[in-house]
Formats: sequence, C-alpha cells, structure tokens
Amino acid sequence: MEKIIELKNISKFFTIGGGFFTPKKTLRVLENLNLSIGKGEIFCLVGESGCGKTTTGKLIAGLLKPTSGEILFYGKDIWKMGKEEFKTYRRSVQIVHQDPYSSLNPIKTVYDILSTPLLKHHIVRSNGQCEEKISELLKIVDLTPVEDFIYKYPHQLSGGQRQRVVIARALTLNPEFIVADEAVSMLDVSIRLSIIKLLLSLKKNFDMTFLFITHDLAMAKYFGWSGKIGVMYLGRLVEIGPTPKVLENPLHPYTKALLLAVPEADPEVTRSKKVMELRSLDLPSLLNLPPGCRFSNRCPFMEPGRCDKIEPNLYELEPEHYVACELYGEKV
Amino acid sequence: MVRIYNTLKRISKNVILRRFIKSIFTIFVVVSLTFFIIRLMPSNPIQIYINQLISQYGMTYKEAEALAASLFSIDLKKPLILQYFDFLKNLFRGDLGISFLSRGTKVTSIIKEFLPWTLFSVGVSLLISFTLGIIIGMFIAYKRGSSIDVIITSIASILSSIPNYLIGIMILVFVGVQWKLIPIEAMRGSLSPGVKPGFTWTFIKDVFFHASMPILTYVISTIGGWILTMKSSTLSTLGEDYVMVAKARGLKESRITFSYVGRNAILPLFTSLTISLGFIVGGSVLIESIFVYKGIGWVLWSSISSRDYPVMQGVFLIITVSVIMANLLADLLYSRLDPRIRITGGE
Amino acid sequence: MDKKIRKIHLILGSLRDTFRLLKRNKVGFAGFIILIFIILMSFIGPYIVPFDTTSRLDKIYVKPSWEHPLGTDSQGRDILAQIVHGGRDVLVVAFLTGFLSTLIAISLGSLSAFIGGRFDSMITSLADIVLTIPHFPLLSVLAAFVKLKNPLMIAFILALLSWPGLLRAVRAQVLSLKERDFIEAARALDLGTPYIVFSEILPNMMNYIVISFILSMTSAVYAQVGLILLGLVPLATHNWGVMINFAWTRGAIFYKHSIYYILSPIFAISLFQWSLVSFTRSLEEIFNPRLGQGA
Amino acid sequence: MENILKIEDLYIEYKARRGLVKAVRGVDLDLYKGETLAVIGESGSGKTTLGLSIIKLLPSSARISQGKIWYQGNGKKYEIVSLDNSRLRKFRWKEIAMVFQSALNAFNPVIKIWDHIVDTAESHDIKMTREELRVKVLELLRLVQLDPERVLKSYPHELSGGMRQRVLIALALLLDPQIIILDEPTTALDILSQRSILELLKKIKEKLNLSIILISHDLSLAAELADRVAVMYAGSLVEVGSVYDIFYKPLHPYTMGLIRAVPTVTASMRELISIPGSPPDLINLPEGCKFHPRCEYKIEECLKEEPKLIKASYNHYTACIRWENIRNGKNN
Repeated sequence: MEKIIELKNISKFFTIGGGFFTPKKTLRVLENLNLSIGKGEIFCLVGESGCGKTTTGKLIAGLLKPTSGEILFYGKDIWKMGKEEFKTYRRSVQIVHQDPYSSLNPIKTVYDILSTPLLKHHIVRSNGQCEEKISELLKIVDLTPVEDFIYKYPHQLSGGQRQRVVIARALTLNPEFIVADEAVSMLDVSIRLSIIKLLLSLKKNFDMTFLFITHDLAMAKYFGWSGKIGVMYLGRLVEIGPTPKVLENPLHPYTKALLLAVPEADPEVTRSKKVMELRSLDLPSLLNLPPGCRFSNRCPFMEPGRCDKIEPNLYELEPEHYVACELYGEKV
Repeated sequence: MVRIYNTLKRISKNVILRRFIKSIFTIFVVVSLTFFIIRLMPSNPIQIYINQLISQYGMTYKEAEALAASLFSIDLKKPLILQYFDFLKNLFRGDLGISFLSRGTKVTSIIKEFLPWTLFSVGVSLLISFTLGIIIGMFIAYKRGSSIDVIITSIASILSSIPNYLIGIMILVFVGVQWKLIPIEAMRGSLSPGVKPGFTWTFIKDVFFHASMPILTYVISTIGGWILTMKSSTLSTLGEDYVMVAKARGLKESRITFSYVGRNAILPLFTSLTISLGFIVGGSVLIESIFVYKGIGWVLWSSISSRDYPVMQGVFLIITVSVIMANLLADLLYSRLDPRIRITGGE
Repeated sequence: MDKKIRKIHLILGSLRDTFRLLKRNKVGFAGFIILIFIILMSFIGPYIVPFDTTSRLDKIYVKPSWEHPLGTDSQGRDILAQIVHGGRDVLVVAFLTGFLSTLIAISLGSLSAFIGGRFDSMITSLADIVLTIPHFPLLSVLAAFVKLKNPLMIAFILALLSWPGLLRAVRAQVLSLKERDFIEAARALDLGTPYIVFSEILPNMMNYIVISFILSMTSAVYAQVGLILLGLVPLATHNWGVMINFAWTRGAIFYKHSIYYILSPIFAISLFQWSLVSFTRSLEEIFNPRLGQGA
Repeated sequence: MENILKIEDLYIEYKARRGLVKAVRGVDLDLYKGETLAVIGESGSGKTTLGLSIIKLLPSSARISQGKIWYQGNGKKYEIVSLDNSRLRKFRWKEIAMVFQSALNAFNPVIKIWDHIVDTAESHDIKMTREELRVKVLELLRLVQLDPERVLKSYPHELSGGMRQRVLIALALLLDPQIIILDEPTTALDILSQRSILELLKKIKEKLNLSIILISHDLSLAAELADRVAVMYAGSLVEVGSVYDIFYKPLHPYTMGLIRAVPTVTASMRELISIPGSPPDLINLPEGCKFHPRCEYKIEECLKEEPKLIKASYNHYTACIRWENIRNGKNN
C-alpha cells in the first residue's frame, strides 16, 4: 500500500507564559511520534483528553508546525515543500472538527460556506456550475431536498445537519485525506451512527483515507475495524496495530486498562468485566511527567528500576502490531 | 547569571511583586513622558518663560535662563539626556522644582498642601458610591423585572451617562443658586479661615462642609455605573452552577446571598474600580474647579491657566502616581479576595 | 441573478430582524430615535433654523415664548438656535474620535493577537499604561502646549488616549475567534489570510466594534466639553461646550434668570450621551441575547 | 416493593422567546427503596428537567403546570411540588441530594472545600460538633478515595475534575440522604476517571442501601449501574422496565433503535442500524406519537393519539401501540 502520510520522530512542545512578567513553561504535548497511514486506510487514534491526539491531527492537517521531526506527504516533507506543492497537499487534507456549532461561521449561509472554496480555487467556472456542484455535495451528505438547506444559516440547522454541512465543506476541494477529530462525539446518540455511516460511504465511494480521532473505543472499533488503531497516552503512542488485533488482544497495560474500564451498552458484558486496579487515579500533568514510561506511576505491572527509568522502545510482537512497553523486552 | 535568572524567576512567580514592579515601571514611563513633553513640545515652556522674563523684566538672556533653570532644577546647558538624568535624580530626592507664580514655593509643598483634600473627597465618595452601588445593584438583580428594578435601572443609566461636571453645574445651579439651599460662596476652598486642623468637632464638620458638594457630585455621577455593573455581575453569578448546587444543598438564603453570590459578583467590579479611580481623580480637575474646592485638581487647572509649568508638571505627576498606587491597592485587594489569582498567578 | 435577489432579500430580512429586536427594548429604541433626531437636528437643523448673532439688548434673558422656545441669552440671542447650531462640532469630534480610536484599536489589536510574542506583550503593556494614566489631567496638560485649533486635531489627541479599552476587547476577540474551528477549516481550505481576516473574523466582531465605537464617542464628548469648559480649547465657534463655558466664566450660573441658557446645552449633551449609551445597551442585548432579562 | 418516590402525571413548561417549551409531559414514575433507576434520553428529552423537579430546583423560566411528586422516607411523607420554600430548603440534600453534571463548577471558587462542608452541615442544623463533623467527613473522603487532609484545605480550582466529582459525591452523602440523583456524573471525565467513579458508585450502592436516580444520555452507564431503566423521548417516558428487559427485549421502536445504533467494544462486531431523522422541536411537537416521523413501525393510528405507557409484562411498560409486533419481530 502506498503511504499517504508518514510521521517521523515528531515532537510538539508548547510554551506557555513568557510575557514580560510571566514565567515560561514548556508543555511536551507530543514526543517522538512515528506512524504511517496508507492510501485508502482508516487509522484510528484513541486516547483520553489531553493525550495529544488532537495536536497530532492538526499536525497532519498542516495547521501546526512540529517542533522537530518530519511529516511526509507521499514521501515529501510538507514543511520543505515549495509553494505550489504545499498548496496541493493542503487541499488534499481536510479536517472535520468535533463541535458543529463552532466549526461553521454563524453569519454565513450554507451556500456561502460551500461556494467560497469552490470559487476561490476555480473548481467551478461559473455561478451556475457552482450551484450545481453545491447541490451535488449536499446530496452526497444527504441534505435533501437541497433547496431546504442551501440558503439556511447554521443556527437554523440541527447538530447533525450542521455536521453534514461541515463534511460537505471538507469535500469541496476533492481531498484524499480527512482528519475527523471527535467528529461525532458532540452529537446525540441517535444521530452519531448516521454520520459515521456517511463517513464510511465516503471511504467506499471515493477511496478516501481517514485519520479518525476519538476517545470512544466502541466508535473506533466500528469505524476502523478494517484499518489500524493507535493508542496514545500523554503524548506518546503506546500501541499500534490492526484494529481487531489491538482490541481483541491488547498488549500495553494502558490499552488493557482502557478496554477493561470502558462501560458498554450491554448489561451482561459490562457487568462481567474485571476492572484493572491502577496504582494512581490521577493523570499526571504534562508539566510534571514521570520519568521512564509515562504510565509507570499508574501501571499495576510496573517494575521498579526499569519502567520508571528507561524510555520504552517500540516492540513488534506480532506482524504490524507494535507496543511501547519494556515488559515485553525479553520476549522479542 | 544563574542567580539573577533564579531571582527573576522567583519574582515572576510572585503575583504581588509582579504587580508592584509593573506599577513602578508605569510610573517611570509617565515620568519620562512628562519630562519629554515639557522639553520637546513645539512651545517649549522653559523657552517661553525665558522669553517672558526677558520681555517683562528686561533681563538678559543669561539671567533669564539661569532663573528658569533654577526654577525647574535643571541645567539647561547640558545635553537633553543628561538633563533627563538630573531630572530623575531630583525627582528621586523629592525635588519637583519651584513654582513660577509664587516664587520660592516648592512644588512639593504645594502638593503636600492640596493633595490630601482631593484624596479625602475622592476616597470618601468612592467608598459611599461603591458600597451603595453594590447593595442597590444586588438588590435589583434579585428583584429583576419588577417595577423597582425598572425604575432604578433607568435612573442609574441616566446618571451614568451624564458627564460628572454637568451634574456638578446642575447642583450648583439648582441647589446653590435657584433654590438657595446651600451657601455656595462660603463653601469654597477646602477649609474655612481660622479653623485649626485637629481632631475636633469643628474641624471635622468644616472639612465635610467644604467637601460636601464635590462628594455629592462624585457619588451621583458614579453610583449609576456601580449599580448597573453590580446588577449584571450578580445576574451572571446567579446563573453559575455553584449557586444552583448551593440551593440544592439546602443552604440558607442569607448564606447563598452573601458568600456565594455576593462575594463572587463583587470580584469583577474590582477591575472597574481601577478604571473608575483614574476617571474620578482625573475628573477632580473639573469638579474642584466648578466648586472652587481647593484640592490638587483645582491646583492643576489654575497652574494650567496661569502657565505655571513646574507646578503643572509636578501636580500631573502626583495625580498619575496616586492613581497608579490606588490601582495597585485595588489589585492587591482583589488578589486577597480571589484565591485563584492569589495562588496560581492567573494561569 | 436570482441568487443576487435572494441575497438582497436575506440582508433586508436580517436588517428588519435587527430593527424588530431593537424595537423590543423600549429604552434602547427611544435612545435610537433620539440619537437620529440629534444627528438630524445638528446637521440639517442649521439650514432650517437661522442663527442671528446680533445682540438685542432689549431681549436679554427673555423667558421661553413662541418666538424663543428656550428663551434668550445674555445678549438677547435665541437659545434654541444656538442649540441647533452648536451640536455639529461636538458630534463631528465625537465621531472622528470614535473612528480614529476604533481604527487604531482594530489594527493594533488584531496584529497583536496574530503576531503574539514580544510584540503582543509590548502592545498590551502600552495599552495598560495608557489606560492607567488619568486622561483628563493629561489632556489638560497637553492642551497647555498644543493649540487644539481644529476638530481633527482634538479628535486625534482624544483617540490617542481612548484606544486601549477597545484594543483589549478586539485582541481577546481575535484570539478566541482565531481558535474557532471555522477559522481552522478556512485555513485547511487554503482560503488565504486576507479572506480569513476580512471575511471570517472581522464580520464576527462587528458588534464589538460598533459598541466600542459608540462608547468611545461618549468619552470623546466628555473630554471635549470638559476641556472647553475649563477654557483649554480656543473658543472659536458656538457649540454646546462653549455655551456652558460662557455660562460659567461670565457668571451666568449665578444669575437666576439665566437658567434656560445654562440648562439647554447641559440637557442637549446629557441627552446625546444618554441616547448613545442606551442605544449601545440595546445593541448589546441584541448581539448577546443571554445578557437580556430572561429568555 | 416499597415506594420511596412517586411522580404522578407531571407536566413542566419553559418560557422561551419562540414559545412554550414542553419539557416534561405527563410523566408517571416510581422509585423503589434501594434501587438504581436510570433515566435515559438525548439532549432535549427533558431528563434533566425531570431530575431538577424532584428537588424543585427549576430555573425561574420553568413552571410545573400539573402533577405531584410524593416522597416517603425517614418515616416522613411529603408532596414536593407544594412544599413551601423554607421546608423545601430543609428537605433538599437532607432527604434527596443531587450530584450535578458540571461538578467542575459546582463549588464556590472563593471558599475552601472544608467551608463547603461546614456550610452544608450548618444550614441543616446537624447536631454535631466540629470535631464529629470532621471525623465523618474524613471517613467519607476516604470512601471516595481522596486524601482527606489535603482536599479539605484546598480551594476548588486546586483539584482536578475527577477529584471534584468525588468530593461532590462525598458531600452528597454528608447528611445521609435517602435518594441521590446523579445527573450525567461522568460526562466530562476521562475513561479511567469515569471508571473509578463508577466503581465508587457501585461501592456506595452496596454499602449504603441508597435509592439512586441516574440521569444520562449514555446507554452504557445504565447498563453498568441500573436496576431499572426509564427511556425518555420528547418530554415523556416511552419505555420503563428492568435493565435486562430494556437492553435485551426492548418494546419501543425508539429504545430498540438506540440499542441497535450503539456500538460495543468487547462484544463481537455486528452491523449497526441508525435511526433516521432527528429529534423533534419541543415547541412544535408532531401530532400523535412523538416518535412517528422516525419510526419504522408507524401505522396510521400512531398519528392520531399519543400512546400512554401500557403494561406489556411484569414491571415492563411501553408507550407504543405496536409493542406486540415489536416483540414478535413482525412489522406489517
């Protein structure tokens, strides 16, 4: 499979403060991230809030510049690209945000929102063509009859409808890659699935590649069953592998803890779970990370002198299934 | 190097110290600004004064220049930047120069004589209008939508939009002239002749007698603003989750009103307090001139009208410094009241 | 073609909506009407109501009558005519100040928010300092050095002092809008910075800008009339401030029959200030319905 | 079974700019002693309004237009809707405590946690010395796995979201109430913190024999904790039954749709079916059954009259006239 996006040793640090009268602090949001996404693949990035998954999404979409490392788009570093090349990349990668309320400009109609990129990038030549293209897009995202939606303002639409407009907007430039950042988590339960199905149909019909960022393991499983999953914890990838392997045979203690912790919409299944006892309930702050493995201060399998000393390496235990845990060090 | 860095780091961690340094910096900027305005303006006052001395008293240029230099405590022959350093040095020693008009009077002694009256009248009125405004504002927030709320809100919004000096003139015109309820002529000045300062009933009565109209003006012109700000702040606090949870916890109404709503609703008013302070003190130039209440604002006006530049410069500086200091005080008070600021420094 | 018409209809519709919302707040609507009235009176009024500047010693301080609805002044001149003719200067300076300070605040504020870092802390520190210096004393000291001859100059100096408040608001707004997802989406769609600034960010700040514009007009009126009152601005023309200054310096305040002469400009200025303030309050309510009383 | 709370034919309306929002319409519901009842619904279903009405803490724009709420516990019997303010105040927290969704803002930011405890105790004239109160609080804080000494000295902003939620639960237990209402107790939390809260709630349930009302949009929470489940749609209850009946034998098309639309993690991969359409506008509700525009079982009769809850089997009620077809899996 051709690799569409590749991240090599990506780190992203943020500094806060640093005014004339405020102290400077460094937040190590991402450190040493390596991953690659093949064309037409679905890659799910799961983890809890603050683990750096949204930052990863923004880095891949070219909205943030990494502190160090390379982001390759078809093998080329995007931050070393020429102007034209960068433009092609930028248009090929689009982003769908979590909050359908803040991702549409409240003072623009659906028509304005969709026509601006179409006209600006000369995807359509005339106003008539533009209207045609917009109806086509609205039909793809199931906002029909088109006349009912095209001149509406965002506040006149429901959450699910807005998210469909957001998706239609992402499709205006015929992208190859969509970063879906918690794209359904703010929607009502009865709406979520229909948006997920819409995204799946895009993959099927347009051979679209997805980075699906979510904290909802069940959604990741449903959406990304055919693809890969990456589990993040405090700015590091702790486990990567094909979705069925990771979810059915988790290797990293954190992944295991997550899977055992997540409540499920099935009384018998959820009540028969044996929950993993963690050594600490609280997530450490990014300003004060534990040494060695970042999960070491909570991990019940922690081996003193090893886990809290060495940065874990990434081990490939099964083909394509990697884990960053020193406890597997001997097995390889 | 490392030690300096560590010291700086410690300083920057301490909010109060940080605010203090910021105030000092602001004062420094204002001082420099004042110096350069006076020295660099197209109509340089020192030059004007020298010309004036030459034409009025027939002095030679040298004599006039020497006299002017001594009044400003500045050696005019030095380059500008050295003059600036001298000026700073003198300032640090508490020397602000000598008045043009009443020769021999030090600017510092003028400030000493007039500043207390302004601080007193402004302070008292701020205390009155802030307290009353908070109480009334909170009261109408609780009664929102009722007719009393509508009436008070309208009055407050009218009062807050009329310039304070117009309120002063109206008081003068109606209470003093048209209805003759007060002896405005006798109320001029800051103290009646013959009254000796001291902790006596006569003195206190006389002080309030003279300050009453400026205070009344300040209170009327600022109370509307406090009422409206407190009302909206209370309304938004009433919508906070912790107030709802407090009700769910079955807390007594009085406890919720004072500790939960009141205390949190007042916090944002401290930001307005700092702005309001500058505004009132600045407005004292107008109000004191209207009532001929002899405070620092009146001195500023009369020094401007008579082009008494050293006094003008000194008084402007002292007004600014008092406002900055008062701001610092309000900031410190605020950080005492809000634990979020006290500990983390607002991050 | 059809689309253009539809667009115009949409704009008209939203204007109508705004007007309807404005009408709902009675006080705000009254403010709006009075504001329009004062503007019309000051700019068109002088062509309708003549102002006879010749002294009429037989008509000093005449009480209001049909001929002189507000009476006459110390030289027997009609007060109403002076009110009608005396607004334009005040309004022009207020408007210019509002315009200039908004211009400064928007450009510096958005630059500050976009560039960030040292530039941002410099601008915000500067704004803090300008905000702490008491304006009126500074203005009066400045007036001692600079002859404030024309309205543009007064407006310029007033604007130099009144931008920091709006700058803070603009900066905060741009910072928060910059982080909004729709801005990020526009960047991902490669719509270009000028488009993002002028078409996505600025229109969303219009309400702040309008409100701050009007509020800086009120502070301009305050400072301008205050300076005139203290005689720190050369009194070339007849305006409301000059009328008050005359009343004060020439002792009319202490003369019982001059009450109409004093009260007329006071009333005109207060009414103007009040109409500005209550108009902005109702605008705030329209722009941010949560501020309104109850849903 | 013994009734501790009985809601009878409850109607609640909100005044809004656009018109009257019918938030709760004709709800009949019982809470038995010692049970955990989950009220499940999407945003705008009226579940939170229902929860607030139980302690009569509705916003000023809301009005209980009809209905009664009977409370019977501690040997006392009240009708809550008609309680006057002073008795209501003493009733709240002492008899029924509520843990709110936004625990992040549940505490007064300018006073310490200990002062919150003292406030609560003093307002209810608890006959305890400060020392006795302290002993009791220390025990409660240990129960919720917090470091009591540190927490009591802290200001709210010094605690993490999960910690605040645990403090609020401890505070809810302070006066030994008979009922605890939990409104989305874990929405804002990470999976691992969420799990610790769930375990905590299970422990409390076991230990203290409390009656719990759990309000949530999350089916998995109900599956995890509830004995019985009540499903709300557009302001009224559409189905009430034991947790197993609801999850394994749903008799209302909406419940069934929800369960078919929610993915699980550990159970085997299955095809999910989404519910078409979006929730109705509460100001302009459709005629007849409020779910009919989205319902696959809809017949003409559904448009005429809104069905009431019908007893389908022991302890299992549904508001659908076609429940028998649903049970038999026939749709014709």
